[in-house]
Amino acid sequence: MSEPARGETALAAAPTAERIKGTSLWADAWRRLKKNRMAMAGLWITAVMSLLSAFAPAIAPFDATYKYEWLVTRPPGFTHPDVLVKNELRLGHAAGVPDSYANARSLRFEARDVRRTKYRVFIEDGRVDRILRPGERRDALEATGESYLAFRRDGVLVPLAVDSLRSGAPAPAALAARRVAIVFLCTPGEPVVIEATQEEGRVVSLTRNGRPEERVEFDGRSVRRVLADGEEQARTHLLGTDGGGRDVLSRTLYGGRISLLVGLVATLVSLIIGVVYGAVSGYFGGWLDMALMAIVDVLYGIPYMFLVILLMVTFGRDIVVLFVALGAVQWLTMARIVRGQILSLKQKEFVEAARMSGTGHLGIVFGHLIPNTLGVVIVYTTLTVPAVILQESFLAFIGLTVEYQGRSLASWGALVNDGVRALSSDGGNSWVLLVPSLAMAVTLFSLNFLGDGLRDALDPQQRGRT
Amino acid sequence: MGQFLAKRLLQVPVVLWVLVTISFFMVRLAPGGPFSGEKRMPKEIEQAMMAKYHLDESLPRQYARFLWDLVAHGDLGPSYKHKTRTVNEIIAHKLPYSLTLGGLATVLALWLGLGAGIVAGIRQNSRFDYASMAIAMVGLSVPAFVVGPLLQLAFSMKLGWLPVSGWDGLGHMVLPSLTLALPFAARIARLTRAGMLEVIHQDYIRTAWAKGLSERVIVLRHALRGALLPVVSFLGPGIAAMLTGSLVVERIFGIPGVGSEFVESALNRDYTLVMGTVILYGVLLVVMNLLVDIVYGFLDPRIRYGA
Amino acid sequence: MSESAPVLQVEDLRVHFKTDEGKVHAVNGVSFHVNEGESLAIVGESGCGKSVTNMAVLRLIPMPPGEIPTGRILYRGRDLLNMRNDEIRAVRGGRISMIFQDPMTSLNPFLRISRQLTESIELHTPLRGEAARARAIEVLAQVGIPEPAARIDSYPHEFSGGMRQRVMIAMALSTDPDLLIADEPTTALDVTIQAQILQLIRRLQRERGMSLVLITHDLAVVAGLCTRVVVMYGGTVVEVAPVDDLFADPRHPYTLALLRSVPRLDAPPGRALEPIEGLPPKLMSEPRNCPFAPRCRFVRDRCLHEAPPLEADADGRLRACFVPIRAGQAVDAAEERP
Amino acid sequence: MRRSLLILLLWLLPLSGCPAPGGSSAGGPASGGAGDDGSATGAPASDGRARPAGASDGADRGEALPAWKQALQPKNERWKEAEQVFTFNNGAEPETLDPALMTGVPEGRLAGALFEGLVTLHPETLEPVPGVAERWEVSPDLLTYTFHLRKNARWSNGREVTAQDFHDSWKRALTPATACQYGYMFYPIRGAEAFHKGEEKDWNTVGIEVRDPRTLVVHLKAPCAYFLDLVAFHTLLPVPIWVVEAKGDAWSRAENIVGNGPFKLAEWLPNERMVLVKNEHYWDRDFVKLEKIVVLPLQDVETSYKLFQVGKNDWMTSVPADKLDEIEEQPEYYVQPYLGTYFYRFNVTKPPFDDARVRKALVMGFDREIITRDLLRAGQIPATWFTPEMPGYEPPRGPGYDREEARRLLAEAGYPEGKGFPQVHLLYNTNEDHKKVAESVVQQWRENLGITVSLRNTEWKVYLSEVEQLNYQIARAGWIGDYTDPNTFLDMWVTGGGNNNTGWSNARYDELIAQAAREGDPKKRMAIFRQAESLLLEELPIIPIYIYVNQGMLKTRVKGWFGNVRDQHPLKYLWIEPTD
Repeated sequence: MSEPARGETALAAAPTAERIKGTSLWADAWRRLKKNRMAMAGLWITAVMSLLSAFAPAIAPFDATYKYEWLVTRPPGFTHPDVLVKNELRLGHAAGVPDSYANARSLRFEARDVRRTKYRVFIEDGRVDRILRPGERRDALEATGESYLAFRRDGVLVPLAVDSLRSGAPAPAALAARRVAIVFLCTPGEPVVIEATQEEGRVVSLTRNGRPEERVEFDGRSVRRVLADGEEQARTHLLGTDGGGRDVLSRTLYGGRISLLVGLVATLVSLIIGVVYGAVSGYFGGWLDMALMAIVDVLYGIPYMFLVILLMVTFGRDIVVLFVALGAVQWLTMARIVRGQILSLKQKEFVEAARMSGTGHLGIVFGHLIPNTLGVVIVYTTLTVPAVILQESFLAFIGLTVEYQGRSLASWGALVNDGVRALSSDGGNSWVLLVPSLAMAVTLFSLNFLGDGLRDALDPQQRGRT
Repeated sequence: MGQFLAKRLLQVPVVLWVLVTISFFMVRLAPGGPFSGEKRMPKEIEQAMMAKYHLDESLPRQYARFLWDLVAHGDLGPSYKHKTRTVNEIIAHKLPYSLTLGGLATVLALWLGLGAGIVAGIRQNSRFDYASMAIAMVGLSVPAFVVGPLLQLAFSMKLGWLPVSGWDGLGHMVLPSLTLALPFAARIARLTRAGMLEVIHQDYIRTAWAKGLSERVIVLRHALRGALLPVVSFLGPGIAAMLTGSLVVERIFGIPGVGSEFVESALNRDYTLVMGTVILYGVLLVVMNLLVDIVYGFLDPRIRYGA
Repeated sequence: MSESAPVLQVEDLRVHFKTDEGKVHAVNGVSFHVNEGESLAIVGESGCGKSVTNMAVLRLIPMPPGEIPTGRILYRGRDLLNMRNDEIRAVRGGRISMIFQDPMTSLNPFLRISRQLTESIELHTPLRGEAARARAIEVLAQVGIPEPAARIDSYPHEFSGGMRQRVMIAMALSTDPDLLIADEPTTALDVTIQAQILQLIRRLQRERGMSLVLITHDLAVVAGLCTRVVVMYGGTVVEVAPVDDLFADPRHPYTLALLRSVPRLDAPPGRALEPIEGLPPKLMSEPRNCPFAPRCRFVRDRCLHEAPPLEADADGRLRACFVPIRAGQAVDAAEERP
Repeated sequence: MRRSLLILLLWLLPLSGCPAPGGSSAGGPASGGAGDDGSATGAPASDGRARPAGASDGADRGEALPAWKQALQPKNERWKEAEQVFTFNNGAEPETLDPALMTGVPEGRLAGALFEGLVTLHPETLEPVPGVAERWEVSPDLLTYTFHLRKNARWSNGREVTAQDFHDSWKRALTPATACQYGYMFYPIRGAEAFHKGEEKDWNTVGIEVRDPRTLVVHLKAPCAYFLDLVAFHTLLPVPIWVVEAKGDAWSRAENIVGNGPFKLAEWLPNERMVLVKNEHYWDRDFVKLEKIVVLPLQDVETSYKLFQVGKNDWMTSVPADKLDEIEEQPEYYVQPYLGTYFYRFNVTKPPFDDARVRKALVMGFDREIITRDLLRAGQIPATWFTPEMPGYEPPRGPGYDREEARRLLAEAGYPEGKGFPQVHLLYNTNEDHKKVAESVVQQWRENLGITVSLRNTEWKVYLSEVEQLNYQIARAGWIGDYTDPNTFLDMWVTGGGNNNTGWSNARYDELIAQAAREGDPKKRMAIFRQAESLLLEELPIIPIYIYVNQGMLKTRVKGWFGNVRDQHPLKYLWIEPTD
C-alpha cells in the first residue's frame, strides 16, 4: 500500500477518510487489497495455479505416471510418435495403442527391431582399450554378418560398419577422434512395417511387412513413425521429459494438485484444531487457559520434523496421514493467535450482550467470537499453506513421499528433489529441475505475497507481527 | 526481572520433563526396534542384545531407569546405532559443528536479513526494496535441497572457488552456512522491513527528524529498536533451529552436525539418541526463548518483568 | 509590523501529495513571515494545511509522496528548500525547533529522556557528555520538571502527558533556537494542563526572546499568547491580522465563522454557537475558486470562478476575499439567519 | 593373455554372467603345494577352485614374493612419483570398528584394513590367501584345520599376534553377552552354535584349541567347504583382547584401538572423516604402498559424486542412479555382478499364496527383462533362480515369464482371468528402486493375469518388523551372500530358518541342506544344492527377480583394485599411479 510516509499522514489521508466510512470491514479490506499490486498478482497466480492443478487431468497432455524408457530426459519441445512400451495388435481385439489412435481406421507403424544389447567400447588414443557389457568383459567383438549402430546419448543412431573390434587394435576412424571415447554399440534390426485397420475399435486386418498376421507384438521404443489414417501422429513434450521418460509438464501439473492439496488440507486441519483450541483457551481463561497454553508450550519444544516422521512411520505415508501429521504440527501457532484475539474480543460489549440474551458458552464462542477472528485466521492460513508445502518437500527429500493407497504421489517437492538429482554437473537436464521449481516457487511467492497483502488489508495495525 | 527469570527457570525442568516423557513413549510405540536388520539374528543373541541395553525390561522400568540416569548422572545412555559411543558423546561431538555452522548462519542471516530489511523498509517501493524482497521470497520458496546443490554447482564445480563439502576451515563453511541462513535471512528481512515500515511512521521518528538528526542516527538509534521487536520474537525459535542444524545442509555438505540426528535417530529407532536430540532441542528452545524475553526487556523499557 | 528583517519568510509555498485517489493540493501558495521575537499564530480547521506548511519549513514532508512545486522558505534570508542536507539538519532542532501535538507518541518510548535530550544538545551545541547532560537537567528544570536530575534517566512512559510535553519543550529549547514552531502543543492534554503548558511556552518565549509560531485550531489559545494571527483555509492564507484586530474586526467570512463557532468569554450571554456548515474542501485539484465559497454565507458569483488573492486593505491588514466584511457586519450577518 | 591384462585396470570379473573358462579366473594365485591327497599344506581344491598354497609367501624369509603376490605388484616404479594417499567415500559412518559387532558393508570395508585374519581373500579371485597364518593344514576327514601363525605378525603397538589372541577373540565373539550378530559364521566349528546360543556354558566343548602360541587348531562339526572364507570374514578377525578387557565397549575407539592390519587408525572424526595410515608394525608392510587412506562417510551420493568430479574422492562405492546416463559414459564407471539376489517373498501361510499354483502363476506372470533392461538399466541379471552363479555351482533355472502358462495356472487355482482373486498387498520399504520394480511387477500382473495387487510401502524398520511377523502377503527382499558358497543362499529356507520369513517349510528341503552340510565331496555337495534349489524353485515360496550388480566409480589413477562378485576390495593392495 502506498501510504504517505513520514510526516503528515493524517492530512494526506484525511480527504479519503470519510469516504471509507460506512463501508463494511470486508469491502474495505478488499479495496485495500486491490491497491496492492503484488498481492493481487499473488491472488491471480494462486488462482491460476489452483485451477491448473485442479483440472490437471483435463489439461495434462500426458499420463504423468507412465514411464517411457526411450523418452528419458528429452529437452523441451521433443517430439516423438506416441506409442506404449509394449504394443499388441490382435485380430478381433482392441488395439493396444494409446487412446489417441483408438479411433483411427488405419494404423501404420514403422519400426526397427533394435537388439538392445549394449556394449561400451572404450577407445583410448585411437585404440580400442576394452569392450564391456554389464557383467562381462570382452576382448573382441566380432560382427557376424551384421553391422552395428553406435548410439549416442541423444538417441541418435549412427551406423557403424566394422567387422570386428578388438582390444589393442586401432579403432574405426569415426570413433577415434577423442582421446578417451566411449561408444555404445547395439545391433540394428530389420525395418518392420505393421499395418492394421480397425472397425468399431477392433482390429479387423493386420499385416507385418505386408504379410497377414493374426497377432503382432512390437516394442514401443523401436517405433520410428506412426501413421493413423494416413496422418503422421506425433506428440510433443512442451517442457521435456524426466529421467523416467515422463512428461515434465504433466507431472508438474499433477504435482501441483498434490502440493496444493496437502498445503490446503493440512492447513485446514491445523485451522480446525487451532481455532477451537485457541478459542476455548482464550474464552474460558483461568487455569484452563494456563493448562492449555502450557501444553502448547511443551509441544513447541518437540522438534516438529521428529513428530511428523514418527507419525508417518507409525501410520504410514498415505496422504490422509500426511494431512493430519502436518496439520498436527501447525496448529500450535494458530491456537496462540486465536487465543490472543479471543482474549481481547471477549471484553467487548457484544459478548456481554450475547450473554445477557441467554446465549450459552458454545454459542458465544462459535457464534460470536470465532467469526470475529476470521480476519487474522485467514491471514495466517494464507501464510501457512506455503509453509506446509515446503515442509512436504522436505519429507520428499528424505524419502517420505506421499502416497495414496499404495501409489506414490509426486508432489512438487518430490519433483524438485528428482530434478536436483537429475541435474548434471554441467547444468544439463535443467528443465527437469526448473519447471517444477518455478511452479512451486511462483506459487509459494504468490501465496506469501497474498498473505502479506491480506494482513495489510485486513489488519493494518498488525503488519509485521506474525 | 530477576524474579521473572527465576520463575521462568523454574518452569524449564517441568517443560523438559513433559517433553521427555511424551517423546520417550512416542518413539517406543513406533513399530520396529533399534536392532532389527535385514539379516535376522538368532533369538538368543537378540535377547542378549536387548538385555545389554535393558530393553527387555517393562516400559515403566525403562522409563524410570532413563529418568534416573538422566537426572542423577546426566547420562543419556549408549547409542544403539553407534555402538561404541554414548549419546552424550555423540551430542558433545556433533554439537560444536552445529553451533559453529548455526552461529555463522545466524550472523549471516542477521546481517543479510537486517541489512536488506532495514534498507528496504526505509526505501519502501524502491528498486532495492523490490529486489531484496524478491530474493527473500526465493529464500522462503525454494527448498534448501535445491539451493545447496545449486550453490555447489556454481561455486565449487563451475568456479572452483569453494570446496564441495567437508568441514576444514572457513572456506568449507561458506556455502553451508549460506544455505542454512537463506530462509532465516528471508524471514528476518521481511520482519525487519515490516517493522521498519511501521516504526518510521511513528510520531517519535518525526520528532527525531525535527531534531536535525541524520538518517543514520534516526534509523539505527530511534527506529531500529522498535522495528526489531517482531524480529526478536522470531529469533528465539529461529536461532534454536539454526543451531540445531539441518539434515539437508548437513547431508549435502557432508557436515557431521547434530541436525541429521533429528531425522536419522528416529528412523533408526535409536531411542536414546532420539531422547538426546529432543532434550537438546528442548533446552535450546527454552534457553533461546528466555533470551528473547530478556532481550525484549532490554529493547522495550515499557515491558517490565516481575514488576 | 516590526521593522526588523523577518526571521522566517514563507513565499508562495505549495505542497502536493500523491495519493491513491490522486494528487492532494495540501498547500496552495501560502505566504507569511515571522518577525524577530514575535509570536505568530496559524489558525485553521484540521486539514487546512497549517501543519503541512510548518512541516515544509523544516523539510519534514516526505517526498514522495509529497512534493513542493513552488515556494521559498527563507530563514534569515537563506532558502531552506535549497539547503544541503547537512545545512538543513543544522537548522532543524538547532535554529528552529518544533513541538508536536501528541506528547504521548512524540517521544521515543525506547530511549531514556536523557538520551533524547542530550543527542539534540550534542548535535547543535558545543556541549558534550556531562556538560550536555547538565544542560539537559537545566532545561528540564526550566520547564518545570521536579527533581530533574533524578528523573532525567527515566523513560517517557514513566511520565504523565503534561510532563512529557514539558520534556518535549525542554528538548526543543535545549539548543537555544531562534524560532519555535509549536504544532498544537496542547490539543492532546487535559484542560488544566493545557494552561500550564501555554504559560510555560509564553514565559520561555519571552525570557529567551525567540520567535514563536503557534499552530492551533483553538482561537482561545491564540488570544493570550500571540501578537499576530495567520488564518488558513483550504491550503491558503485567508487573513492575516494582529490578534486583537482579528478578534474585534474579522474581515474574512471564514474568520468570522470561526470566531462564531467557538465560545468566547466576551460574547453576550445566551448567544448560541454557530457551527460552520458543510465540509472543508478536498483539495483534489488546483483551486480555481475561493476555497471557502461553498460554505460561505456571503458567496458571490465571482467567488466560484476566481480565487481571491491575498490583498492588503488600506490599513495594511491582509485578507483574501472579494467581499470583505465591514466592521459591524458580522453581527448583522448573524441576525440574517432565517 | 589374461595375465598381461592385469596391468590394466580390471573392470569385471568373469565369474558370473558368463562362465569363465577353466573355473579359475584371471591372475589366480599359483597353486603351489596343493596336494592331491588334500592333507598336504594348503587347502584341498575342495570346490573345484584352486586353493592357494598356505605355504609361505616368503615375505618373512626375505625370499621372492610368491607368484600370485608378484602379480599384484606394480609393474614399474612410476607409483613412487605419486603421493600415496587414497580418499574414498564409504557411504556411511561406521557404527563400530569392533569386528565382532560389525554388521554393515561400510564397516566391513574398514575391518580388513585395520585387522587381519588368519587367512585373507585374494583381491581379485576372492580365494583364501595367507594372512596371519602363513600356512594351514586340513585333515583328510576335512574336520580339522591347523593354522600356523607367522612369527612376525604384530599388533600395531608392536605386540606379537598369537594363537591365543585368536582363541580369546573368538571366545569373546561367541560369548552370548557380546551379542555378536554374525556369530553364526562360527557355527561350522564344533560346539560353537550351542555355546553362542547359551545352550552350552562350557567353553571347552567348542572346538578351538591353542596348540602353541603359533598354532591354532580348529575342529569342525562337519566338513565345511567354505570354512576358509569364514575365517577371512570380519567376525573372525582377532581383537586386542587386553584392550577389550581394559576399555570395554570403548576399546574400538580411535584413542584405544589396536589392530593388526596393514593400516592403523590415525584419526576418527565421526561423520566427518577417518584417516588410516600405514601400520609400521604390519608384517607385510613392504608390500603396502598406500601411506594414507582418507575415509569419508558421506551419505549423499550426489555430494560424493561432486567430490569425485573435482578430484577429492577417488572411489565411489555407489553412483547416483538418476545420473546413470551421464556416468555410464565416463571411463571411471564400473559395474559388475554382485553375489546377491533381489526377490520377493510369499507369505505361504495364508491364502491365496498357500497354493503353489498361484505362486507359480505370479512368478511366471511378469517379464523380468523389463525390469532389468528398462527400469534399472545397470546390467542387473534377470534371474529365475535364487543362488547367483558361482564357481562350481550353476543354479537350476526356475520357471520364467510365460503369460499363457501363468494364466492357465491361475485359472486352475480358481482365478480364471484373475476373477475372484483376493485383495493382496505387495510390501516394500521406502526406496526409489524398490518402488520402480514393484510398480512394474504389479502393472504387469494386472496386464498379464488380470489381478490387482496393491502396493504397501513402509519405512525400513516398519518393513522389517512386518516381514518378521509374517504380516504381509508379498514382500520385497534382497539377500547378499556372506561367503562364496551356495550355502549362504540356500540354508535360509530351512524350516524355521531365522531369515526364512515366508512360513515355507519342506522336510525334503531341510534334509537336503543338512545332507549338503555333511557332504565332503565338493561335486556331490553342489549336486545336492542344485537338488535343493530345484525343489525351492518348484515350490516357489519366493519370486526371484534379478541378480544385483555393483556400480561405482574409481579414479583411473588408483591401481590394484579389482572387480569381484562380493565387492571386496582389500585396501592393502591399492596404490596410486601418477596421472599424466
